[in-house]
This record gives sequence, structure tokens and C-alpha cells, in this order.
Amino acid sequence: MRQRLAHGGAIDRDKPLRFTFDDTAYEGFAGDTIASALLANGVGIVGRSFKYHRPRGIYTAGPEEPNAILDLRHGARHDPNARATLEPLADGMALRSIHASGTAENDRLAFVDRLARFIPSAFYYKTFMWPSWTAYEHRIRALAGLGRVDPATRMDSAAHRYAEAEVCVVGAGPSGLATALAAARQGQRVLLVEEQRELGGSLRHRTTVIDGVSGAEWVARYEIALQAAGVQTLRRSTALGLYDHNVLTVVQKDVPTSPNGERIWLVRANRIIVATGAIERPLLFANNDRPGVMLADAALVYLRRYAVKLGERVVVATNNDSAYEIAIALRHAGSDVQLVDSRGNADPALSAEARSAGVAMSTGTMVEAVVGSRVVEAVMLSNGQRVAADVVAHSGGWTPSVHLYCHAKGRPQWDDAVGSYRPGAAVAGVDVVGAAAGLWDLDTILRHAAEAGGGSSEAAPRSDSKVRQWTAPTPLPATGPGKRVWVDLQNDVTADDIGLAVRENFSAVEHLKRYTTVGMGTDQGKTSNVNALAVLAAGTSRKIADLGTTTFRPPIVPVSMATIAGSERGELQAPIRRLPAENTHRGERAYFRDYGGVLRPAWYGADADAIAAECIAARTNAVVFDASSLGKIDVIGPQAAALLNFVYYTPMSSLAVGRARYGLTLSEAGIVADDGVVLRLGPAHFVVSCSSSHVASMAAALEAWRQDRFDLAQVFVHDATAHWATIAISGPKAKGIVSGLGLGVALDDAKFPHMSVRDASFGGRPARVARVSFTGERGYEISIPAQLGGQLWQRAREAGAIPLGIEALGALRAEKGYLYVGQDTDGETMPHDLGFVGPRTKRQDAYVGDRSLFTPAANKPDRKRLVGILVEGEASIPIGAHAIEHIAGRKRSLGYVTSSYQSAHLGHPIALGLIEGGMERGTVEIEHLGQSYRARLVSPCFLDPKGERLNA
Amino acid sequence: MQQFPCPWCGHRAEGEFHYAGDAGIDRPDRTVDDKAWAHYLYFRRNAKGAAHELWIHSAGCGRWIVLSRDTVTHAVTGSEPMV
Amino acid sequence: MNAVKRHYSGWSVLREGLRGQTGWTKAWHDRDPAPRYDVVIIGGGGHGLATAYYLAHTHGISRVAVIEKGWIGGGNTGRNTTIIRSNYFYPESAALYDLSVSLYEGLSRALNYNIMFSQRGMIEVAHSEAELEMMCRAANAMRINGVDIEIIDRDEVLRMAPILAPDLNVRWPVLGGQIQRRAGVARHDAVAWGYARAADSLGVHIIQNCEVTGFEIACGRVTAIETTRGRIVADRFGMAVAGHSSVLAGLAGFALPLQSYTLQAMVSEPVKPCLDVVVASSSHGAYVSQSDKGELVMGGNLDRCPSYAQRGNFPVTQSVVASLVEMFPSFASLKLMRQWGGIVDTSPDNSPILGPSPVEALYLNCGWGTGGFKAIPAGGTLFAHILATGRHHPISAPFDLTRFDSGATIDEGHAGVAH
Amino acid sequence: MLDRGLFWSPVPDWSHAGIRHDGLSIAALAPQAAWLVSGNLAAFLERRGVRLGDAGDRYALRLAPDRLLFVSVDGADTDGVTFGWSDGCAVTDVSDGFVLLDITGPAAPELMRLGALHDFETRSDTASAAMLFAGQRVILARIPQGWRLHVERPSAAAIWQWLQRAASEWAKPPSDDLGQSSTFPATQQVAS
Ligand SMILES: Cc1cc2nc3c(=O)[nH]c(=O)nc-3n(C[C@H](O)[C@H](O)[C@H](O)COP(=O)(O)OP(=O)(O)OC[C@H]3O[C@@H](n4cnc5c(N)ncnc54)[C@H](O)[C@@H]3O)c2cc1C
Ligand SMILES: NC(=O)c1ccc[n+]([C@@H]2O[C@H](COP(=O)([O-])OP(=O)(O)OC[C@H]3O[C@@H](n4cnc5c(N)ncnc54)[C@H](O)[C@@H]3O)[C@@H](O)[C@H]2O)c1
Ligand SMILES: Cc1cc2nc3c(=O)[nH]c(=O)nc-3n(C[C@H](O)[C@H](O)[C@H](O)COP(=O)(O)O)c2cc1C
Ligand SMILES: [Zn+2]
Repeated sequence: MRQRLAHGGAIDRDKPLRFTFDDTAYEGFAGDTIASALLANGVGIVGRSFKYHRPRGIYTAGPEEPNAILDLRHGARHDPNARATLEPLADGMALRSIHASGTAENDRLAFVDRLARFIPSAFYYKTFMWPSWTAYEHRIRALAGLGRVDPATRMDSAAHRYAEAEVCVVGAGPSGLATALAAARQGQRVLLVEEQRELGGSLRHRTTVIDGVSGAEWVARYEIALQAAGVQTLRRSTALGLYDHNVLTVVQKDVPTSPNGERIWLVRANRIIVATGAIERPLLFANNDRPGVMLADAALVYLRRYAVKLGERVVVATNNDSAYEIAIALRHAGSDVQLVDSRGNADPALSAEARSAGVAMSTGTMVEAVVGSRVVEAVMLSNGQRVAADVVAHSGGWTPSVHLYCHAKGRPQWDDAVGSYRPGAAVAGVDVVGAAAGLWDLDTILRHAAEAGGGSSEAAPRSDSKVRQWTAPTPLPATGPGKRVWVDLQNDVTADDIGLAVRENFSAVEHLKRYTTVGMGTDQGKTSNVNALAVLAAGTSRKIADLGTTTFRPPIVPVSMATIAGSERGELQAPIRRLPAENTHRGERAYFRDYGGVLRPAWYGADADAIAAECIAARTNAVVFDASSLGKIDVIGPQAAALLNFVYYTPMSSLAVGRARYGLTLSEAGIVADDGVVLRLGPAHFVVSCSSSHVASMAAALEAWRQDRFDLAQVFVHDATAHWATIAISGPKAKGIVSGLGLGVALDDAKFPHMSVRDASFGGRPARVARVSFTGERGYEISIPAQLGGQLWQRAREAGAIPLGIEALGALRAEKGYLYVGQDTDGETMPHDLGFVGPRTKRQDAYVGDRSLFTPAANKPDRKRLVGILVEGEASIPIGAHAIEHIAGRKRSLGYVTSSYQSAHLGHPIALGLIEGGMERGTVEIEHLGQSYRARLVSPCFLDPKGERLNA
Repeated sequence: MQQFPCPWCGHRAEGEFHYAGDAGIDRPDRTVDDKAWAHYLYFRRNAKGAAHELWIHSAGCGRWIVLSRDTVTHAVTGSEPMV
Repeated sequence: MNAVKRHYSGWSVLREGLRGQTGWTKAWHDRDPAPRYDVVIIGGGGHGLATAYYLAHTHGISRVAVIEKGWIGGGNTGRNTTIIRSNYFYPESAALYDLSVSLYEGLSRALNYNIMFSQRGMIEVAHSEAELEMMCRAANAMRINGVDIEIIDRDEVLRMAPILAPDLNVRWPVLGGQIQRRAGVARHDAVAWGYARAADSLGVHIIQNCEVTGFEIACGRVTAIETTRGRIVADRFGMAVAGHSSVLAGLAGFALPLQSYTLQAMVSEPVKPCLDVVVASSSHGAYVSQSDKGELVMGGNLDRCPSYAQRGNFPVTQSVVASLVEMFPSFASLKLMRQWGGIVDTSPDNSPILGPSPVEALYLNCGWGTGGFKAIPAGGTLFAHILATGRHHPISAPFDLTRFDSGATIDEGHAGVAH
Repeated sequence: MLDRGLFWSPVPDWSHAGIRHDGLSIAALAPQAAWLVSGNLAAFLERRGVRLGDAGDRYALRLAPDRLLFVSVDGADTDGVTFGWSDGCAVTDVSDGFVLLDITGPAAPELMRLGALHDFETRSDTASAAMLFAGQRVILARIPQGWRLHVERPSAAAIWQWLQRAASEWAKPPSDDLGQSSTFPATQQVAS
């Protein structure tokens, strides 16, 4: 039975914390992790395994934990897959084992383990084909997965924090501390990132002497020194990934200013120092997954930091020196300890020390198997001995944590001397120090670290460690029926599974991983990958060194999606652009929609019936429309006309001052990109009024061609769209209304004809009035400084103009056959498809897209062309319906309806479309989601083809 | 979160720039044949390794620049104004 | 020479369970390159392996080698988000991708390998009325092309994916959607392995760790390739190397209308089933499905710069995750487990290139970009036809490289989700 | 039919908008005059008697090698301008195109670091003052005790919301039991 010791540990016994696990109440202390609190309460089985539902216990004390993943509820927080070894305990936490059907103790699916022989790795590729996978899938899926998403959970998140540093040190163990201080003392700006709350890394639980003081004391001194040297420290912060140009992502926890307590830091540093230490590697033996079997270093962590006595009879199994300290410490804590060292030549001094502390020793033998199923009862040694035990703490050596080095495309190399993969060739901007570099001897580590920080090795801290050998090759155990040796505990992969993969030729490491799923769990193989390589090497008679590793990918530890999203939430995700007079429209009860990334009034009033009334008003009275988001791009300079001539399909240099011209622009592929009106304010001054959704692309295109082909001192492009509010007033009564607005413009049609522009003023500020029309009625587009937009709107309203939303405008312009580029055109539409044939046949000078208008495809006679569509019957045809023909019993699309409205003015539905061959086709069959219509193809202009209303 | 050097603005976040194709491609006039025009429009060097690319510093100075960039390591070794 | 393989079935799995799994044999053999073949296929991804299989199976050409520079299936085939669908706009595309979906439907049994094609349906969600209209345009086109597409309303979308945010006043409200019920996902690795195993048993040589480093060209005709494992002669060569197509084309002396970009994908920690369909958004381009193992498999848009780096940068990861968290608010507390990238060969019209290259005896299968996993069986079938006969199949003809000269591109870029 | 005006919150009234927390103040103001000027910048600057640099009542910010933004907050010294082409300069009135957001106080540097990975302290003479901040295009100027963001009016609401949120995240009192890790160390960085 595990128990809390009366003294010691970094827990606060005065602050008890209550929590439940699988509905049973327990108590821990402030300073506990969930894992330490569970262990202290004697909870052995914390979950069931992914595939076979085997009982599993806490295996490690860090991010490498494969087993102890729990459903966590705390207040509003829900984490379906919380890692017990990383999560600080808090009062009121409700924890639940996952994956068990019932509780971790009593899992109704435990029988699955008895079927194990029939469901080895990858068995599913070989069966479930009849009648089809679909017949099985839902049952298989239900058996997989870890925790359960609660659909009611919400989690807000904080904005990411950017930081720059000259040196960013990841890991605050002895190597990280030494590097950070050395670098800071060289005058470098240093950021130190540490996953744990406290600095010190392994020094927090290991016994060492550095510079004559205990490791803990040395860390305390260093903390002060680091602060004095200006080192910025982020604790509870885990580096997640290292990206291009030396950007490190870090997740910081316990951030009180963040809604979910976490924040991503994006740190760019000239140098990244990887001081992330090493992770203990398990030994392989049968039933090495039983609750009570754990890594040796973790056992020491639980003892020293959390004062948990893990068991009465502990077997410490090792192949290296690092476990001796642990055996002795456990013995001191009152457990019976038997140390099993696979080496025949264990260090005599260490052995003597262990013996004299009361540790029983067996050398030259290994643990072969664990006896017991829900708890450890005993171990069997390879020398035939049976040793009664309730805990097995084991160490199979150490694996440097080289993730960040590998993210930076570093390639790890096998080093027999180190007994592991360690960083190979250097990567620019990244240095690896300490155990992460495959160095074990503390004195060497400190010297190397100080040098990496730019300091001298003489000034480095000194230490004298008794531990000589941290890793050693260990023979692999025999496996087979009844001797299941677990390589990946989270994904339930055994040594035999690897053998099977080898037999079937999945023996490239990447194939092995994918075939068996080894290393693909939430721990990403932190404890299993190297052992898998060892088994693979043995199975293929290759050397580990020749196998290579699988690819390390971010994040190093899983991190919540909310935290990654940062401030890109709600209204801050792809935020919409606003009209200057938005609040005036709100006052008019506008219904808003997103049109090309701008929030604009769709119509005014309670419901969509308003649209018809707005249409009628436009044809009979006068309407006011907010066109502020239309582009207003100044093109200025002596070569302005030439630039526009090149960018526009419609020639612009012939435009007279004071006049306006409608035109199309094309892409270089000849596809219609935008339409709009160009105003000429002066000989060297044009305004491009492009459509709202193309302002940015139009300004970019003008700027691009300017820089590519024109004299940079002779033409300039200024996007002034945001400066202007544009209020359009149109309708038979428009002139009267506009004349009452006090714009200082003579409205006499002879002096101010359609398609012309005049300077004006409003509210004492310069303004502009253009006579253009989107509705086919007489129209005035008044541009005034944005802040006056609402005011002008109100004035027009007071003068009797009726508000018009975009939906009605759409119908009005469709009645006239005015097109919307992007809606009435598609990725193939060329200008001649729209009836704009002049420039194509006449222009000889260069313009964007010119050559593309003459490819064989562009010359084809049966291209889709813009047409008007009159449906037979009352109902309008939905947008997106297709015209079809039947060829040899098969349907073929001739094109489709691009715009469709019930015309309030004409009293019948109208539509526009892009149809192969155009109007000449006469009548067509139209289909929409199985429904058919017949329609007549006509000219796209349904109203006033002569344009008389423009001056009415 | 890469950082590209702009010859005018210095180092700026990648989001401020837009890629605009291979550097050093001349626009043919319209007398060329279909094949040559298609080549200009669509065919790309698509170099693996050292590349000379046209970028626009769209959220900054708006200038077109030529980046010498390695498409494998993403290291940027040069940046100059487009000429 | 052809190794007889144990037939896979529930029965053989049972029997091997009793025999300690000792009776299984190699799924495919690692061969050394022979000096000459009838056809050499460069690239051991899904397309290359499928092509080899169909050459041997359908055309009886078994002196075929697949040359792979790394491990088979290690390219995009092994790193994609596995969506299979045929909801494309143009009839040419519909014919191609529908052929593929049909072949996928019978593939597990054809190959005797469970590739786990899960026809769970794919919904593209519309977040505005305008998007719904655009969707109808596409849906009608697809239906006319014979593809099973429906437009469904908001209630139906939420019934099929109840974990979507049901509220209307959210960033991405669900207003309806387009569904292809035959669409779905499959086990990507199994597709590569299944074709490899089946091709191997028909005598195809699968040669791993062998990189093509050059072409021998005489009189405008490829006669042999140079590889890191020696020179190999063949009558015809097919390249199916996805993101590296321009590199190989460069070695053969021509350029392609392709640009290689990184496309990222990522998975969350596994959770119990919570999403039974594939969901994509037409506004922001992010999409998600849940794998059989329980992870959410997520993807979105391309990274910003041309790249051969196969990893991707953080801003795109952030935007994919952020978009999906807004659509699926309860995913906020799920954790991201792994993120990676693939090098995709994007073409100007988002359609593939199939057919002869400018050099004689060298044929192209490339340009699948972000969406060629779904096309593997069809790509293999058509490319095998081209390599066996030297002529186009009617379905592959519109995808010839010369379409860029004539302007007859098949622009699928504007027809919704690209992958 | 869905009214998206319900989801998107209304645009703040810029004449009254302000955010205030301990150590941080954000105030909106509209300049009386702002012009985009391109071409012969030296001539323009000489005529107007301003130099490229930090914000005061009248100032000019470089946008491009051949473009600047001239701002007169109070409208002084703006006479005699010709919009359009004159004397080798293109000048466009954008006075209403921008909302200016002044971010000041000891916490301002910290707030800025939530907006972009950027060296806010130094700038070369040729560098554009335009940049991406919180995902939006802004033109940045130094002012005493902080920074001024020149934000295009259509995107000002989005930036404002972002600032409100970032400021409130920042402003929550640091909890005492976490010590160093909980407070932002940036102030220290700025000082150094
Ligand atoms: C993140 C991501 C998500 C995707 N999602 C989807 C999706 O949901 N649905 C979908 O349909 N598609 C998707 N795709 C696209 C799809 O993965 C690819 O189009 C498809 O896998 C391409 O298959 P392939 O066989 O042509 O190429 P690959 O699988 O990439 O195979 C090409 C092979 O060629 C080898 N090779 C390269 N150069 C040489 C050489 N010189 N010598 C020898 N061998 C060489 C490579 O090593 C590689 O193995 C996605 C892609 C990515 C990256
Ligand atoms: N426990 C071990 O790792 C181990 C193994 C072998 C030798 N040793 C001994 O320990 C010392 C090695 O010191 P060291 O400094 O190299 O390692 P260390 O284990 O002492 O310190 C590494 C530190 O990095 C932190 N860390 C790891 N990954 C991180 C991430 N992604 N983000 C943020 N922080 C992260 C850890 O929390 C830890 O505090 C020597 O005394 C050596 O002899 C330790
Ligand atoms: C559909 C799919 C599901 C995946 N699921 C997992 C998973 O559960 N665990 C995991 O570690 N990786 C998973 N991966 C990612 C792979 O581990 C790997 O990152 C990917 O295949 C790219 O290869 P690379 O990272 O080795 O370059 C998955 C990949 C795909 C395509
Ligand atoms: Zn710049």
C-alpha cells in the first residue's frame, strides 16, 4: 500500500486539496500533481489500455507518461485527456479514468485481453472486408479513442505573445542554467524556458554536489544570479516546436491573465539552446505494463518531491548506474529493496554503497517477467529466482530529448558510447547541451554548457559525480505466448507485434511505426521509440545505428486547440470590414450581411419583403444607397493614363477630364477580374472605382504593373477608399433630392451629363459627385469624407429618399443586365463572352491578358456567354440552376443561372446566366436539384435597352 | 512565423509579404505563339533549393522585391529591390 | 518468381492467432534493380504503386519496376487527410474522380487488403445564403455529371454533425450544406501497402531506397535512368513523384506548370467517436474528420511560400485550428497531438496532368496537388493504360499537358474545397 | 434569413472611445488632416517644413521609398495643398481614412508584443511605418510613452476589439502565489 511519508517533499501539508477519482473521494496537498496524489492515496489502476483493456498504473512522472490520462473536470473546465503527471492538483477536481467501460478497477471490456492473440498489430488490414468495412467500422470506432468530448464545453483563450531574444534556453536543469548564466554574463539577452514550476531539472530530486554545495542549494544560488544578470524566465512553460527562422513556440501554463490559464509564446532567438535533458528508457520484460511497474527516476521523483512511499517491497531493475541512488533512497524511506543489475560488472563502489544501505543486490541477472495482473506480486529473474515485490522501478538507460534539434532538421546519430541516439551534425542557430546532447557526466555537462553560453570552461561550475554509466546495452528478453513484452504502453504494442511487422516486411522504421502504431500515441513514443528500434534491430539483424529514427514533429506535448487559436476567436477571426455609416444603418433597422468581406445592409425593415418595395421605390421615386466600400483608388501622374490603359481592357487614355467610363480588367489569363468605373479628375489624375470585394486586388494589380513597366516617378497609386463615404442617390426623383443637399454642383444635364464627375463640397469639405447608375435610373454618386457619411445619408432621407439595400440593388441591376463580376462571371469568362468585343478586335497596344484572348480555347464559338433568361411560368429559377442538353441519353450542362430575381417592376422573374453559345440557343431546359424548368434565352437587358431612364 | 528581409523595411513577419512568382521572367508581347505564351503564364522553375523569387511587401512598403531563398531550408540569403 | 501470398480473411486471422502469427509472409519483397524492364515507374506513392498493379493486372505487363527514393507510401500518400470524393465541377473531372470512387468501393476486395474505405459522407458547410447559392451551382453541375450530391438544410447538417455549433450568431453559422454521401475517408497507408502487396504478387519489382538522379536521353527519347542503385533501361518510363515532379522534369530537360507548396495536416489526441462525417467549410477552407483510431484529422490551406520542406509553419496551424474551434466550439479543449506537412504539386487549374511529356518514352502523372489521394485507383488505371498503349484513355485525354497551350484548362479552383 | 448585424458588434463611437486599465491607456482620435504623398518627398517635406519621424501635432511617416503619410492632427499648416499631381508629387486626401489609436502607459510595450513579432523600439530611415499588427494593416508611429496606430477606418472596429480584449487580459491582477511566472517580464525587457 502506498502512503505519504510524514516529512519531506515539495508539498504543502497545510493545504489539503480534495478530489475524486472514479467517484471515490481522496485528498492530496498543494504541490501535488494528480499523479502524485493518486499514488499517495494508493490508487494503483488509473486506466485501461487502448486496445486490450489491460489495467495500467502511473508509469512516469513527466510528459512521457503513456498511461495516466484522465478525464478532468474542474469548475467550468473539462479536459478529456488530462495527463496526470503534468497537471497540478487543485481542490475540487473530479477525475475519471478513460477508456474503461465502468471504472478503471472494474472494466467490463477487460475480456478483450483474452482475445489478444487474434487481434495483433494491423490485423484489421486482413479482415473486415466482407461485405464491406462499413459493416464493422462503427463498432471498431466505438472501441477506440481515449476520452470523450463534452459538446457543452467552451474554452476561451488568450492572444499569443511574441518575444525576441538573443539566446533562448529551453530547459532549466544544470545544463540550461549554466548556459543561460554564461550567456547573460556575456551580455546576451537570454530567455529561459522551463516546463516545471521550479528550476533545477534533475537536480530537484537527484543528489549532487556542485561547487561544493548540494544541487538544490546550487540551483537556489543560480536563480538569484540569473535574475541579477537579467535573464528572463518563463516557468510552467513547455517548448512545443521549433520552426523556420528559429521561431520557438512555447505554451505557458498557470497564466492568470489568460481565460484558459494558458498562453502561446512565439519566441524568435538568434540561438536556441536545447537543454531538455533525457528521458528514462524502460527495460523490456514480460508483463512490464502491470500497475506498480514504473520508471526508476519517476519513483525517485515521487519519493523526493511528493513524499510518496510507493511500496513495501521494491525491485529496482537497471542496466546502468543511475538507479543506485534510487535504490538507496527507497531503502532509506523504509521499503525493502532488491536491486537487480543486468551487468555482471557493476561498479564495485556503488554496489558497496547500496549494500551498506541495506539494499539487496543481484547482479548479472535481469527481470524476466512480472507476476500479478492487477498488482505486482513478484518478479521472475533470468537466474530463475522469484522475488516478491509490490513495485518494480526500472531503468533501461536514457534517451536524449532531441525533439527541438530534430524539428530544425537536425539528424540524430546513434552513438554506441552513449547507448542512444544523440544530435549529429550541427544545425545553424541551434545548440544542444547537457543530457539532451548525450552527455551524462555532470562535470562535463557543466563545462560544455558554460562554453555553449559563451563563457570559459574554467569559470564553469564543477561537480564530481559517482555515476559513471548511464546506459548500457541490454539483451532483449524472450517473448512469446504468456510472455508479452510491452514496447508502447499507450498503443498496446508488444515486442511480438514488432516481430510480426518484420516478418511481413514492414521493417523500415516508418513502416514499422505506421503498421504497429508504435510511438503514435499522445506520448509520441517518448518511452517506446528507442526500444522499438532495439527490437526491430534484433529482428532484422541490423544495427540500430542503421535504422534511423522516425520524424519528430510538434507539438512536443499536446496542447489545447483553444490555446493554439489564441485571439483568433469570435469576431476576431477573419474580422469583417465596416462602413463608415454602419451605425446610421443600424438606426434604420438594416439587416446586415457579409458582402465580399464588408458588413453591408441587405435591406431595411423587418423582413425580406422590404426588397420589393425598395425596388419599386427605385423605379418610381428616389432611393439612397450606401456604396462606401466601392473602390476609390487614385492613379496620379503623367503616366497615369498609360498605366490604366495597360491594366484595363477598356481603353482609358481617351477619357476626357470630368468624365467617367465603365471598364473591365482582366487577369493575364484573359479572365475578367473586375469591372468598375474610372473617373478622370484631371489630365494626370484618375480615380478607379472598382467593386468592393476587389479593392485590395485592384490596388495591388495597379501597383504591380506600375513597378513592373512604368517610370516610378511618373505614376502613383493611392488607395483612398477608406477616406470616402459614397452615398448613391438614384431614381426618377433623384435630381430633386440631390439638388437640395447643398453640394454646390450645377445639376443641369447639359452641363453635367450621365457618366461625368464634378467637384463638390459638403459640410465645408471637398466632395465629389459622379453621374453613374447601378440601377438604370438617373443616378448620382456622392463621395464625401467618411465621417460625414451618416450626415449626408440623413439629409437624403429627410429629402425623401428611401433606403435601398444590396439585395434590391441586385435585382435592379439585373433588370438592366449589369453584371456582377464573380457572380455573373466565372473562372473562364472572357470579355467577349460578356459582349465586350471591341477592344479585343480593335486594340493593338498591350494590355493585361491580351494574348490570352486569342488561344484556341478563347476563339471557340461555343463559349459560355452572358444571357438573360426568362423562365416559363411564375416561379423564379434558383441561382445555380443549370441549362442542360441531352446527348446519347446523358445530360450535359450548357451553363448556369448566375443571378435570379423576382422583378418587382416587370412583374415576372428574370435571370442572368452563362450559357454555351449564348442567346442564339433560343429555348433551353433548366434543371435545379432534380426540378426542371423551360426558359427562353434573351438579351441580358430586360429594361430600357436604350437607356432613356438615365436622364428621365 | 518566418521573417523576410525587405531591402527597405528590414526584417518583417512573413504575413506582410505575398509571393508573386519566379523572378526575372519577361512578359512576351502578343505576337508570340500559344506555346510561348503558355510558358510565360503557367510554367515555373519550381526550384528545389536555391531560388530567386518575386515577393511583394504588401502590408509594408508595397515594393516588389527579389528574395534569394532556399526552398528546402527556407533560409533567406538575399533580398533586393526588383529592377 | 511470384511469391504466393497468404489470402487475407477473418479465417486466416483466426488461424494465425492460434499459430502465434508465424505463418504470415512478406507483404512485398525488397528487390534489387534488374538492368532492364518493360516499364519503370518512378515514385512509390499511391499513384506509382497503383499504376504498377494495373499494368500487371490489367495489361499483363509484369516486367515492371517501381523506383522509390525512400520508403513506399512515404510521400503525400502517407501524410494526407484521406478524403475521397468526386464532387467536382467539370464533367472531365467528374468522370475521372467518379471512376476513382467506384474503384475505391471495390478496392479492399480487389486487392485483398482492407483499405477501410469508410463512406461516411462529406459535408461542405455553407455559412451564408450566398455560399448556399454557389453551392447549388456546383451541386447541379455535379448531379448533371452523374455524381451523387445533395443540398441539405441546416437541420440536416446539424443532425449529421451535431457537434457543430448550432447557434446562428457565431462566426461561422451553419446555414446548410452540400453532401456527397458516397464520399468518405480511407486508411491512407493501407492503400499504398495494398497495391504494393498485390503488385508484388503479380511480379512487379518494388525497389526502395533508390533515387532517380538522371535520365539518358537520345534523340529526344529517354532510354534509361540513372539511380543511386545503378542504371536501369526500359521501354517506357512513368513518373509519379508528386511534389518532386519539377525536379525530375528538370533532370529530363523540361519545365512543368507546377509549383510545390507545403500543405499541412494535423491530428488531435484521440477521443471517442464524436464526428461521423467529414466536414469542410467553404469559407475558410479548413476541414476535419475523425479517424477510426479517434484523432481528429484536420487540414486547411497551403502555406505561404513555395517549399520543399515538408513541415509547414505555425501561422497556418493556428488558422486551421482557430477556424475549426469556431465551427466546433467543444473542440477547444481537445489537444493537438501532431502536425506535419507534405509537398504538393499544385497546377494552375487545380487539375492533374496525365499523359506524354515533351520527351519521348517519358510519361507524366502529376499535378494532383492537394487532392490526389482520392484519385489513386483512377490515376493508376489511366496511367497504366497510357504506359501500356502509348495512348490516352478517353478519361485522361483532357488532362494532357498541352491543355495549357490551347487554353483548355479545367479550372477546379473555384469549385469549392480543393482537397 | 440571418441578420449578421446581430453577430458583429456595432462600431464604437470614435469620438468617445477609450480603454483604461492600470498602466495602460488607449484613446482614439480622428486627425483633422491626413494625406498620402508620393513622388518627390524631399520637396514636399521642405515645403511643409516637417521631417520624417515621430508623431507630434504635425508629422510625416514613411510608407514606401517614395511615399509618406502626412498628418496634421489639429489641421494646422494644411493650406495651399493641391490634391492630384503637382510639382512632381501625387497627393491624395485621406483625412477621414484613418482612426488614430494612442496606446500609452508603462504597459504599452507589453500590449504591443501581443500584436506582432516586431522590434517596436527601433526603425531605420528607409523602413515603412506600415505593418501588420493583430493581423491588420496599421501605420505605426512613436509617441511619448507609447505608440500611435493609424488604422484604416473600415478595420478600426476589429483592432479596437482586439485591443479591448488584449488589454483586459493584461489587466487582470497577477495572482500572488505564482510569483515570477505569472507577471509579464517585458517591462524589465523594455527597460534594458
Ligand atoms: C497534408 C495533405 C493533405 C492531403 N489531403 C488530401 C485529401 O484529403 N484527399 C485527397 O484526395 N488528397 C489529399 N492530398 C493529396 C494527396 O496526398 C496526393 O495528391 C497523393 O497522395 C499523391 O500521390 P502520389 O502517389 O502521386 O505521390 P506521393 O505519395 O507523394 O508519392 C511520390 C513518391 O515519389 C517519390 N520520389 C520523389 N522523387 C523521387 C526520385 N527522384 N526517385 C524516386 N522516387 C522519388 C517520393 O519519395 C514519394 O514516395 C493531401 C496532401 C497533403 C500533403
Ligand atoms: N534525468 C535526466 O534527464 C538525466 C539523464 C541522464 C543524466 N542526468 C543527469 O542530469 C543532469 C543533466 O542535466 P540536464 O540539464 O541536461 O537535464 P535535466 O533533466 O536536469 O533538465 C532538463 C530540464 O528541461 C526541462 N524540459 C524538458 N523538455 C522541455 C520542453 N520541451 N520545454 C521546456 N522545458 C523542458 C525539464 O523540465 C527539465 O527541467 C546531469 O546531472 C546528468 O548527469 C539526468
Ligand atoms: C490520417 C492520418 C492519421 C494520423 N494519425 C496519427 C496518430 O494517431 N498519431 C500520430 O502520432 N500520428 C498520426 N498521423 C501522422 C503521422 O504520424 C505522420 O506525421 C504523417 O504520416 C507524416 O509523416 P512524418 O511526420 O513522418 O513526416 C496521422 C497521419 C494521417 C495521415
Ligand atoms: Zn518593405
